Amino acid sequence: MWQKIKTHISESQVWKSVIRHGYPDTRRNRTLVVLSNFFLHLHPTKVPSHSLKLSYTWCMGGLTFFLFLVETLTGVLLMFYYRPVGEYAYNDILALREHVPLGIMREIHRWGAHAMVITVWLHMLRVFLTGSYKPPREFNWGIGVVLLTLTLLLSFTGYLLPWDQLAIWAITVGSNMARATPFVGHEGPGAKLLNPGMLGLEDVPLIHATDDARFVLLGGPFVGEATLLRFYVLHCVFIPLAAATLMAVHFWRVRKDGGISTPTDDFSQKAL
Amino acid sequence: MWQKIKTHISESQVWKSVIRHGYPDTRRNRTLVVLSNFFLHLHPTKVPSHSLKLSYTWCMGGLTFFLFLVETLTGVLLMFYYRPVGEYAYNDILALREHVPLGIMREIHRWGAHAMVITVWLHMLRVFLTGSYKPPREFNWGIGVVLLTLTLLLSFTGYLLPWDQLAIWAITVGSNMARATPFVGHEGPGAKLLNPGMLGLEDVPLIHATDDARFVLLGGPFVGEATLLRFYVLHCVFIPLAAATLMAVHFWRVRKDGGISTPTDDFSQKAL
Amino acid sequence: MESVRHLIDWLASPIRFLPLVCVIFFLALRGYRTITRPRVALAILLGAIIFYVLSLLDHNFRHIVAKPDNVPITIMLFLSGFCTYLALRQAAINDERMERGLAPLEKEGSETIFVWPDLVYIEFLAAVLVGILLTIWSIELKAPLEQPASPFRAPNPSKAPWYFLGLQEMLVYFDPWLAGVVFPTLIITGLMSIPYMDMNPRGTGYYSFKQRRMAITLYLFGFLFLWVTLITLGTFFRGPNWNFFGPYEYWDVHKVQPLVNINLSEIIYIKILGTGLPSNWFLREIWGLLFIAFYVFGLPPLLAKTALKNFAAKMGFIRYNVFMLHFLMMMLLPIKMICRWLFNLKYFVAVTEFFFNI
Amino acid sequence: MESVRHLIDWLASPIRFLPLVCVIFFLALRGYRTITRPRVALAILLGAIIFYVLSLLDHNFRHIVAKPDNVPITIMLFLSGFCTYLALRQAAINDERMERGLAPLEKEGSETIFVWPDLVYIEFLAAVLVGILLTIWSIELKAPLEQPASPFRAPNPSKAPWYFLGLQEMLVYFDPWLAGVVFPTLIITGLMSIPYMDMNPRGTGYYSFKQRRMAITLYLFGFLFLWVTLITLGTFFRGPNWNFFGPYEYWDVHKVQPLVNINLSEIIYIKILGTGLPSNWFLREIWGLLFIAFYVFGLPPLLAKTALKNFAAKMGFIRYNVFMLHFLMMMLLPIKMICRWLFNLKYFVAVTEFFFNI
Repeated sequence: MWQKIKTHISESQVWKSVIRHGYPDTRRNRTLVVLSNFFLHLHPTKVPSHSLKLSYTWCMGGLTFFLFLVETLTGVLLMFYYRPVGEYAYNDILALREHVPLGIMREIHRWGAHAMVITVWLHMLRVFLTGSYKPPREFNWGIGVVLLTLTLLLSFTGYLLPWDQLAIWAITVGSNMARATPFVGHEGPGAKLLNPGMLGLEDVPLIHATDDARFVLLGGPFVGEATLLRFYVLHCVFIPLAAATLMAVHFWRVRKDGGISTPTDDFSQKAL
Repeated sequence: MWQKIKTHISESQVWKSVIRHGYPDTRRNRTLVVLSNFFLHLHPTKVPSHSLKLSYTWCMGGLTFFLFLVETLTGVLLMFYYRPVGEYAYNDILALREHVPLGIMREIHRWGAHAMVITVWLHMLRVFLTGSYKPPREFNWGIGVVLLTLTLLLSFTGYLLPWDQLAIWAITVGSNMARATPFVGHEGPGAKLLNPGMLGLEDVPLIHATDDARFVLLGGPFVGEATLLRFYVLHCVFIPLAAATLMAVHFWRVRKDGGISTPTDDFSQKAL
Repeated sequence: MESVRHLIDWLASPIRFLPLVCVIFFLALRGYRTITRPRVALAILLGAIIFYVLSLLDHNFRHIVAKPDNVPITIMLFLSGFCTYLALRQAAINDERMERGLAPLEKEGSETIFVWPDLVYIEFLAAVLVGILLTIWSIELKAPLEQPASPFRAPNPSKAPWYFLGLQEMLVYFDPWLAGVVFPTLIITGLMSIPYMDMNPRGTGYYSFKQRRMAITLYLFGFLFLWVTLITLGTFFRGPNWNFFGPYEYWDVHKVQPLVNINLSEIIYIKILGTGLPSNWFLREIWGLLFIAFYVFGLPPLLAKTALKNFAAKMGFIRYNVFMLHFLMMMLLPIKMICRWLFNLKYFVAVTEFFFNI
Repeated sequence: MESVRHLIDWLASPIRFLPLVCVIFFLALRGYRTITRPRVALAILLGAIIFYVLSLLDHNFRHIVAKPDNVPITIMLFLSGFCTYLALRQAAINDERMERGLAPLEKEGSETIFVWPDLVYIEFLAAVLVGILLTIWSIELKAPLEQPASPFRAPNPSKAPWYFLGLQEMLVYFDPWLAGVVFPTLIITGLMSIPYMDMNPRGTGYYSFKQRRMAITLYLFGFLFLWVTLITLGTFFRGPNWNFFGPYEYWDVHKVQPLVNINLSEIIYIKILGTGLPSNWFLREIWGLLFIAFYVFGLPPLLAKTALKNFAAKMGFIRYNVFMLHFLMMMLLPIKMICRWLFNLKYFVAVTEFFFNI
């Protein structure tokens, strides 16, 4: 009876139009399940067995991606309770902690972010130490470096959002350096050179505290309300979009380069 | 000389690690350019020639995707100038129009949204009229229907954000109907049945104006500030994320099902 | 001139406009080979443009049509018509070819070509073109921005966003739980079930009407008539208090339309039986409930045994009933419209106690 | 006990702590086969844990380490150490195997297996495990929330987010334009250029130290010493006014450290020549500018002709110079540190007029 219902369902047009292979207990179906599923096809259908060993991969790349998903999920939930405006931001975080049933989301989001920074460093360490950046994977390492930078920027922009003393001053310290950007920071070397006065024209500096690199970053001459909105959008949409696009390319290249790196035959001592 | 520099660059390790094929003027390189580029590989390497005819496809699917990208780009830019809070939302839109150099972004975003609704309808019409939903494409048609719904919801949630009379009352009219959802709307049929009084217990209705389907949608008993924030997050992050995921599956399935639909041989009059 | 306007205003009333569109729709499908001949199509297009341009001279017409958010609706009307024409034109050519034993046009050019550069080039061009059009549109037409939101001053009329005006128009005939919740859900599930209902194996990859007459007629009826036409009606012909206004009529807030609609129970108990309404709601609504129960649960098995015998057998039990559910629900709207126009019917079933009105 | 604490506090001062870590780092790499023997590694781990637990008894230590945002740093320290151990352990085994003519361990198990269910299962398990750990962590440790933001009351110390504390620590030795802008840029470009600089074809897909001694040493030096160690220093040992505090020391806001640093120009003109500073800035800074110019532009070609002749020839002109640029810039930090500790050097070049201090 149960078997009959099961067969009836798995033979129906609806089921077959969604899932196009049998139960994955044969070689053929195990291959098809990966090939015919959009999310699983990020993998090849078969991998070398040593790439399953925890001692080889440390799982760090996969965990970084998992944490990115966790951050996305908790982040979207948090957005529903947060307004990126000076008067409300801090109180919204307080309210989140005190009243909202899903208050723990903020903790998961923050510790997940810290964990992601760590896993991305260790993933990079693993890739370096197994020489997995060597040809043909050179460019994908570069994409990885950009992704690392984006991860740090994601964490940095998110740091401001609770709008407490810890947030505002960490960002102030972190962004003060942009003031000293060569040429385009008003306290940077060369900024005074960008002055028509140098060419014998009127002596008016082109770079001020109100139009230098730091001003563009913060949306104002110091960390204020404009910075909060700017960092909010960078944190919630702009950087995640860029990171997600690059991640897709990253995974695609890993796949195209034959999956995880495997030993070539050129490891003998004599070739040294 | 020029030729020499060109060769030197295109033979360098950096160039070769990024682009792995020659100039696409041969059969082999034209195939490789599509296969080795993450964004182009959404296409197969070759397509039937009739799928290029405007009279067959009307370009509507591609244009819908293009408009989605335009909406994403302009939407992110607009977010930098907009605060989803009652006191500021309307003034931010005004300021956007009057002061910000990229003021036209709002127009492109709004008309692009309307255009996307139209192109998605016409894409569906084309797919229907060419019978492109028939096996094995049944499930992908279903995904398309969900994408159509998400497009309408995207437009609907975005409609509220200018926070003017047009916005607030259109959403009020549009969401009033949720009040009448069967069982879970406080003016819906069956709502009164969800009452312990029906079982002889205390006569307390379970569904009120302050906890029914409409309340959940609006974040309050009427279209207010909570609705603004809720629709903002739905519009800017939640629905686009869902739509982008489904779009990826949609394109993937199109590709797996052999690209655009082509005539089978079974079209003779006699088979009628 | 004035009398023509009055005639059009008079024709545009839902009771005349909707049947008219419906008749034109079926005539057009019937004569799809004639009507899609380039000359005929061009004549229709020219007629539409002349009508539109002349109408723009009218102040009231211009006022409604030129509202920024209504501009896309005009564009959609033209594009929907144009795309339907394109499809039917090719269907007509293909049908004729296939009658002569030839393959459809799409089969002719079925050699494969490279995506790079051919397809990529076309995509790029289309994107640039639409990008430019969108930019011009955005420069020429400001996005609307009215007074700041005020929850205490409702504008009259209050309209939903334009793509939902079909649903809002349905509110004239049905209560919100049907028009706003049940019907939208059924539209979505109905659309999703199409591939599993349509068992006709022919017609993939080319335009044809003759081979898929029923499927295409049903779909176009749903899209062009029940969706696009109702949006048009809701946008251009519905003014303050959701009253009807002709395209050249002034939107007078004080226009009063008498409410003369009565329920089925009142028709039966008061008009026919002359006994007055029973106080028990179940007794009162028994006729309407019976009618609806028969319509939803009785009609499908009855038809499966009689008129649709072959169809039901071919479809199988589940397919047939899913199809009938969606089909009957879709037809409920025209049926209710006709009953409203003929008998001033308000509700078949009116159990206001439980918000259960149909 | 008190004297042990004082000893550790004394040792933790940058001038002793950093050279100590550096020496341990190089000794450990040299004896990587010994140090990664399970027993030795376990002993080190136990030692670290005992040190950590005993230190937690100290109030000041606990106060800093238990700050919510500092918890991840402790986790990172343990994880970095553990992962480095894992990698070097396998490198040691592989190196020994390869000396004996065997393939590395990774080659042994290089038959292929199915992604479904083997890999998917592991991924699922890892995700669930980390998900649970993260949830426990989140329940146990509240995310920090201090007083509302006030632009007028700066806390002391004001620290950047923890992962940027290495850069903030660099501010002790360099001006912000170098520590905050130029060096971060060079870190990114340097990392990106690694695959194009490392021409050693061996060592893909397995752990090995012997075959990639230079590459691994440089990378670990950058990551473990210049990045992780400086973050540790910045987090745990830097208190109010960015003064140094030992791990068991109370963070006294009033602690005063005398500023005795002087510029290179002052050393040369005042201490050595005894003539006083020239008023022209170019004349004043000529020695520093010459030194920096030599370091950046003179050293690479000089080395290419002498000590690194073979290396430069193998690398080719562009590769060699890109490598040297990043390498010399990386070494500028330890060089500046040593100069600071030995000569109290503040700046090599101090053209304060143009914010150009090195």
